[in-house]
Amino acid sequence: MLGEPVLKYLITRLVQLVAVVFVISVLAFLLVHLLPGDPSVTILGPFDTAAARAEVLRQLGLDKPLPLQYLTWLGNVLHGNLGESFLTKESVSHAIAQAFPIDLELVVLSQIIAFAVAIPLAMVAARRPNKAFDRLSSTFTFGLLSVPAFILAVLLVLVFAVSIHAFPATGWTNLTSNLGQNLRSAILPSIALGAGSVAVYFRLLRSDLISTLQEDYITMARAKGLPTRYILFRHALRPSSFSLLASAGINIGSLLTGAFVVEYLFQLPGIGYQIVESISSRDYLMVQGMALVVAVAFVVVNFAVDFLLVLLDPRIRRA
Amino acid sequence: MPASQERFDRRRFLSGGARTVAAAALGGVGAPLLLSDCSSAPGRAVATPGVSRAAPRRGGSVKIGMNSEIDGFSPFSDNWDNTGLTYANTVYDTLTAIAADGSAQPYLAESVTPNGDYSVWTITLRPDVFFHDGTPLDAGVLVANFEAFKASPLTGQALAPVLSARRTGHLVVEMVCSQPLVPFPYYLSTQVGVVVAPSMIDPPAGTSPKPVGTGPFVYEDWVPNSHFSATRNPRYWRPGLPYLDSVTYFPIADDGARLESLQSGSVDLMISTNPSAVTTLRSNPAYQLVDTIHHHLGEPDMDFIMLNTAVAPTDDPEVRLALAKAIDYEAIVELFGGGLTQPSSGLFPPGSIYYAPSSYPTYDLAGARALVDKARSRHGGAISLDLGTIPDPRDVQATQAIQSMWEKAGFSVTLSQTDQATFIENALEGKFHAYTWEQFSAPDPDLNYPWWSTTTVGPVGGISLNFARNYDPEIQAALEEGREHANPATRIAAYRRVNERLALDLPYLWLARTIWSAGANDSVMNFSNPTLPSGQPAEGFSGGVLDPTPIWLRA
Amino acid sequence: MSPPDSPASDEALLEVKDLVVDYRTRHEIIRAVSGVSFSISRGETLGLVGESGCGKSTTGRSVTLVQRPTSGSVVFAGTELTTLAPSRLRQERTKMQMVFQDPISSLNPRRRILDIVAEPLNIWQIGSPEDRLEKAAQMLEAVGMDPGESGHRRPQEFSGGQCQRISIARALILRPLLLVCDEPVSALDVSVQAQILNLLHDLKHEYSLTMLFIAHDLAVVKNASDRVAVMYLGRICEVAPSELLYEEPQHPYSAALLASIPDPDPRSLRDGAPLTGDLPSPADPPSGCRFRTRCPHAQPLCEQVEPPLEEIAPGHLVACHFPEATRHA
Amino acid sequence: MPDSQKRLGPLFWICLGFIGLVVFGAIFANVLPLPNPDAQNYAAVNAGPSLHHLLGTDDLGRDLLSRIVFGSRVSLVVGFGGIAIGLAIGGTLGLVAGYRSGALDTVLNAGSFVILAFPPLLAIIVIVAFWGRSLPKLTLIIGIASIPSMFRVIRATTMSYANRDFVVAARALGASNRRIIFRELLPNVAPAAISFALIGVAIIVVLEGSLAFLGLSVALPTPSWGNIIYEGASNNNLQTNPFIALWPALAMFLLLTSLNLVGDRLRSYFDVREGGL
Amino acid sequence: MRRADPLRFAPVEDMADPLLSVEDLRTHFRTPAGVLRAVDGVSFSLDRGKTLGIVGESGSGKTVLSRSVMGLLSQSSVDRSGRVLFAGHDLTAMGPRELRQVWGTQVSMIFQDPMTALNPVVRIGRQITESLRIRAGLDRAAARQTAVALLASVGIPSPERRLRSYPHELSGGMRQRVMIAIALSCGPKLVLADEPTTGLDVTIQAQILDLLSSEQRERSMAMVLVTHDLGVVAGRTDHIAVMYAGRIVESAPTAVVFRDTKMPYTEALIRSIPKLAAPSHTRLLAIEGRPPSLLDPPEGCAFAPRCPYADDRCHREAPPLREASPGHLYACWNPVGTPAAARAFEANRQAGLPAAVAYARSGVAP
Repeated sequence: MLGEPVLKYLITRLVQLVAVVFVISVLAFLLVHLLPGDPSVTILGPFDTAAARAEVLRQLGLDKPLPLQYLTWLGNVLHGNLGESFLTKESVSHAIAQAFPIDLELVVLSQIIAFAVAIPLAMVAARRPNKAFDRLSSTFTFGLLSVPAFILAVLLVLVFAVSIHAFPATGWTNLTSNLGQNLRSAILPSIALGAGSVAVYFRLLRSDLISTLQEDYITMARAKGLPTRYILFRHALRPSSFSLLASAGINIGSLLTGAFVVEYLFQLPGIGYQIVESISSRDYLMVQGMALVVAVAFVVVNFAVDFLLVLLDPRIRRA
Repeated sequence: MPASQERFDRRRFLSGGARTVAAAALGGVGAPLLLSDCSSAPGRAVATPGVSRAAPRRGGSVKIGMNSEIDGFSPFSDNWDNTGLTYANTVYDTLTAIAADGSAQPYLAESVTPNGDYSVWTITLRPDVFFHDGTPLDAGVLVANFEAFKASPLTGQALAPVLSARRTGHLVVEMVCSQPLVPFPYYLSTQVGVVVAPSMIDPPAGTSPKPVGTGPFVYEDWVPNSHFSATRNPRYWRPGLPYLDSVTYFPIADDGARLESLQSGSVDLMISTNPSAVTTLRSNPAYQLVDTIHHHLGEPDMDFIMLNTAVAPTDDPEVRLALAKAIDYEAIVELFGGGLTQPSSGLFPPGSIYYAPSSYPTYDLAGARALVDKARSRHGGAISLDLGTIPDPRDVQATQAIQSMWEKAGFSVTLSQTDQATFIENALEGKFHAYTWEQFSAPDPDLNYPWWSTTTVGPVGGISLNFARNYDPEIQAALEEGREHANPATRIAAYRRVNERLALDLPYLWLARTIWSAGANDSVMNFSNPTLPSGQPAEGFSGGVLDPTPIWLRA
Repeated sequence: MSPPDSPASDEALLEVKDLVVDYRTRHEIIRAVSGVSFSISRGETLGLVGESGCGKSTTGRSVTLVQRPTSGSVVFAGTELTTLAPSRLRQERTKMQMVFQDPISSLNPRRRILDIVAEPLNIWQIGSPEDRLEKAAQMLEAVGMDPGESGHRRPQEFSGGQCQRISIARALILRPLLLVCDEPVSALDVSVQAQILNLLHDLKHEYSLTMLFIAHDLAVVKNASDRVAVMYLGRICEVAPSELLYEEPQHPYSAALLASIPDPDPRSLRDGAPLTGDLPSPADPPSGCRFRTRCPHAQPLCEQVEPPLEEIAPGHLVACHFPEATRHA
Repeated sequence: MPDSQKRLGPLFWICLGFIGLVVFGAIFANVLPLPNPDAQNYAAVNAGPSLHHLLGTDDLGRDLLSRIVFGSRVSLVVGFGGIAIGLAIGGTLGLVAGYRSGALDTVLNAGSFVILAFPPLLAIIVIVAFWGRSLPKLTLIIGIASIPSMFRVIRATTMSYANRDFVVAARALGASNRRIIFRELLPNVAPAAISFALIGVAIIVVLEGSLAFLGLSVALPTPSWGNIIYEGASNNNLQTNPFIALWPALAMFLLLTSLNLVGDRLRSYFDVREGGL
Repeated sequence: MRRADPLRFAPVEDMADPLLSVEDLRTHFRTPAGVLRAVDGVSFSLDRGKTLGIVGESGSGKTVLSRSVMGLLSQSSVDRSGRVLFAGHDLTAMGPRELRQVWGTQVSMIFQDPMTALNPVVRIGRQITESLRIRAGLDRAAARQTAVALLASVGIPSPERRLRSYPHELSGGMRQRVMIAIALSCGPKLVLADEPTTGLDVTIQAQILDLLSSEQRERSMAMVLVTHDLGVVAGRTDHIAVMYAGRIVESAPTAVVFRDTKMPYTEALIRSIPKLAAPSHTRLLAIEGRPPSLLDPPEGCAFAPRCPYADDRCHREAPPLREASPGHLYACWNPVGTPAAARAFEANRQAGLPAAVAYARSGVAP
């Protein structure tokens, strides 16, 4: 179904994206090493002495020059070895394997929720722009944007966990161990995480829909005698969703680490939480590994979005 | 000195400093009533929370919300805070434990006895104790454990006064100290008193050792920042114990979230240092609450401002005095302690055997202003200093209040927030004026020796375990005396002297003692009622450390 | 053979040779113009006609080097443009201006029309700012707009015809020698189209312009041009003086184009079958004669050999193996 | 003058009035008859709204109205300043990349991708660790962080204009690239950019609150809407005194809604395409 | 919501004439700048199987007229009055649900620009079959079969394959064919074609117009052909209505319009087109000025400001539609070729009126 040119285009994109990941790994490495202090401080705590510190650094291989450390790390990464945490001795890839599914599910769920709110609102609002419903939804979504995640999270917990015991206040159940529990533990954080996206998505989709609805092909569809709902869903939504999708793709990066606040308040051991913890304890390999994962996830998601756009917008395949 | 330093967690971060293990008073001295130790909710005076006289029920599983996460289960290479020690109580045993009267009593050890001058200690192990992997516990294992502690850069420092361990029998080990070490049994109730299986002592590089101990529960699963779960050890050496089938801990860094987790049923039991937990749960009959407001065994955790005595302007004793006088301690306790406790004038709370009134200054704004005016000329005009903290909302709020108080006295104060690692490093290297700090919880004052000793003062820029860099030979002398003299009266006098000197030197401005609380729903029984193998009661909940062994679930 | 009212001389103002323009899309190269040569004498109007996609607009843009040709030469007033340094080229370009098809899109919607017309003077810093506005006002008047009433308004307040007048004014304010009109009237209503054609005609004389007039409407091209070149799929297939082309089209494509024109007079229904089928893709043109796939007279030879553009009568060039004349003969 | 027949409506003026009020408060906070925002009164902690304290006090007994008015300074400076930086740098790069395309565009695009894919917390923590946390620095950091998204929006909008005939015409007239970018493209791209920037201001004002959560916002006790809300949401304050968080959140919401409405109205007011039928 | 009762339409052969009758249709837009009278009292009728050409410049209201006839203008800012009787049913009285029963199956529409009127992200196949399935109730296979047949009938090669194409993969001519196929899919009795060939090349334009004619004949459909190009309607309509400023200013059988032009505007339209037969550089007859603003139309005849034959009365008083011969209506005080027109022209020329001067320059005289 996809021609060779499209494949070529996608491959070019992929190469670009891999380059992006590489640059990010270098930057992450440099930045985390730039931070004052080093892991010996958290490992030794107050029992820090110069000799003990040197010994710890030697054990961790941090006494070597930076480029050498980076190359060693990169070599290991290419062999699939992300190293291990300085503190917990846990392998970084294992930590990521534990943490990442949480983010994945949170991000996916939060985006589903954001879409589920933004899309219907935008569709109704766009039919009569600047009328009461449009104004109301616009105000509502801005209201969501004005409530920072850290306050929304607390409010959600107070209402849905403490008062009516509908959902747990904290904790995470793995998807594989119990689907129902998993969803119960994911739903409040996902709402808190996704609320901010609603305003952005609503605005994007609304304005695109408004211009789409003025297109001739919509008038044409009406002239065919098709029902309004059918026209909205089958004719208007898809061509209006491109910038929405692209923006959702771009959003991933900040969602993955931006989930920190939500993960902290709901005590979900996701990437956002781990990365901040690891930065604070100067757990370099952990930070690098997590940054790499965020970058790879960003790249993969955006690659997927590109692919999706190719599927959704046949014009890209030729242009 | 078995100590462990608190790992990063945003909320409980006042302490960048050290925390020593389970509080207790000196052996044999004073016998405070354990039960009156814990405050109880009004109207429930008869039933003591966390203590149950009913026949325990076997089975069930408890979910416990902890305030922080650990780095790992190795007693040699990981810093344990109260969470680490709680986990240690779950999978390991310590050689001694603190009794309800505050004495250190044999636990995994059958006996711990000194020679005449307390410089050689003989430890005899219990027979027929096995690790979870089936390995028997014997003197060889204990020696290997000791050597691992000594070799570790982390714990080697703490065990500095103990020179060597020698196996003298199948179950007997002799430990030789460099000087008389009277409080040695207390050391064995802390992190360095933990005995782990040989398989953990020399783990292959790059593996996080799974804990194998002799404890009441067997390690099942640990996902950092998510949960740690353990199941009942069927071969536990204490007959009939534990009662629970399994226990799962959830590290929940956020105080509010932890409390909400208890309220929503996500956890059954949780601990906190936030007074709001006390005020919220105290009045609610659906919950049981144990707190340490009136606890006075050993030394409590203190919240204080640590001043750097080695850099200007806080190197000026008059400036420190002015800073101390400028703080409205009543207001601080009211605002941040929830009005639950009293201002402190020193290391020990009233009720402690070490307590004595000190010359620690009281709130005196006029006096502070006068001192500042006087000091200005020496400091070339305005006296400005930085008050640092970590980004914890309670600390941040407290520092804002203190900043406002100090500025009223004529200081010019900036506030800074630093992340955990930098904060500790700055403290170690003396790159601060005033830091909020929480430290000093210990079963015996000697465990705090390195923080106050002159031997650990380093130059600014270099590393100094005496963070405040308070060089006071009188304190040093008193510390040595407390360490070497067995006579309780001598020890009490020595530590009272330490306390008094601190009130004069003012490296620490005491804000209040830290209030630990443990809240549980009404099905969790006996969570503050550990016992010793002899059957006598052990010290209940203190310092944020739980012992899951006696806990059982009501049907 | 130029019409009596054309002051054309034999001296070529513009000489285009073997012009090739490739477009690179994301995954293929499309040869929009594939070896086009022509010349325009001073004062002459050359019409360039063909279906959309035949490369006529690209040719127009390449002549002014707004679009860089892939190869070939463009000699303008004796200067080879394709090898010129950018700064010289910018200078040279002022002597050749363009008028575009879409009158709305060719004017910046956010600027006042007086500024739009004065912009070339601003770019080249000609005269004082007052002079420039004065000149712009004069130019607006010359194209039939009232500068006082409309000079301070923005393009969207004007009709397509008026916008086209504005863009003509802008093009002429630097007094260019050559005006490239890229479909200047195809977006306009017929009545306005007539206005613009008349205007161009008048201005051509007033400013002694040489013109390249690109359009797809043969009647319009004929009206405006002295000579007409018919393009098909990136190549010129016939060049002839306008009258001759209309009277005796030699290339079957020219004939078909003529036959397709709807005549407003219902009484004179034309004979001749209009073309069937579509323009083939320029990315993959047919072998031999490019028109053979739609040609009613195609022979096997047409598939194999590409017919060269040959002069079959004075000033009449055709690229066809079997031009009308030979077929009827 | 844009289409004089279009009207902005009373709501526009109400919203503009509110924005004006906030800006006025921010500029003249010092001379307004407000209590010191940092003055703590332990006798009136967590007081409800009263004549003395119109919006009540916070958990240190500070006047909330005063804190919110003073706090708007930080929020406005960070919000508008950050976006201004993003707009100036990202917008200029976006204009250039959208106009020139080619290798420069590819490089800039990849660069924006790198910034977007980079874990922002890591970057901010490192920068703050090195640099400290003054208001100008915070503004600069946030401004830099907003560059890629500005770049992408402006680039896309520019591309939709870059191939229009009026740009070709300008080239044909011999206009320099710089002139084309700033005289021809910029005025057309500006409305979309401004409309996007207003959303950006909203996002940044909220982001500043999240940074306060991490202790990475301006140094206390300087109030900002973000850190007042954060203080109001922490320490159990939401249950004991919800006003602390409520007022600044309400102010933020009203400001965002007003900015949004003003932006929308202005855009359609200046939108050349919507001029009549 | 009320469910509309199914409307009943007789088979086209049984339908009484006229098929479409528009009576005094007015369509006004309420804009911030005032009321825009896009269609201002238009009446016409069309018999089944016949073709009506509506000719006018852009802004004359012809596109609004066709959409208004169909009832496609649904914005709340549109005021519509008058009646549109289609096969006896008044379309203006119908709600959206009833209208949907008319659209596609009874009346359908062909749009100006197939690039914008076909959904760029939906395959051709679905764009054809959706109305067959939803409106005509065909199942998937039948709809597909019908679509293939339709595409074949509008002259699209390998229609099976084309069903899977997207609009951008087709040439402009092919797209317009697809649009015709869509318009014809449910067998409408009336097609409104709004500038169906404007964006197309001349060669393709001829193909499309021929296709429309043949389809119309085969299906005995009535057709309204809206265009600005008299050339397009000249050979292909039965009747022509010329619109100017929202009104019909002349209406006559096609041949009559060209033979016996009454309205100066019609004359101007005819004569402004360059003729192939005329020599190069022939000066064209251009209508000076621009159409009046529909927001504020002039008091008298709307064309008067541009008309070379206008006199005082024309500026004062709007001329009514008058009948010149059966079926030939015009609205003019000084029709082409009358002495009154000649007098007015002479006066205007001497007064230097641009319109008259332009006529004089291009050698036209009444």
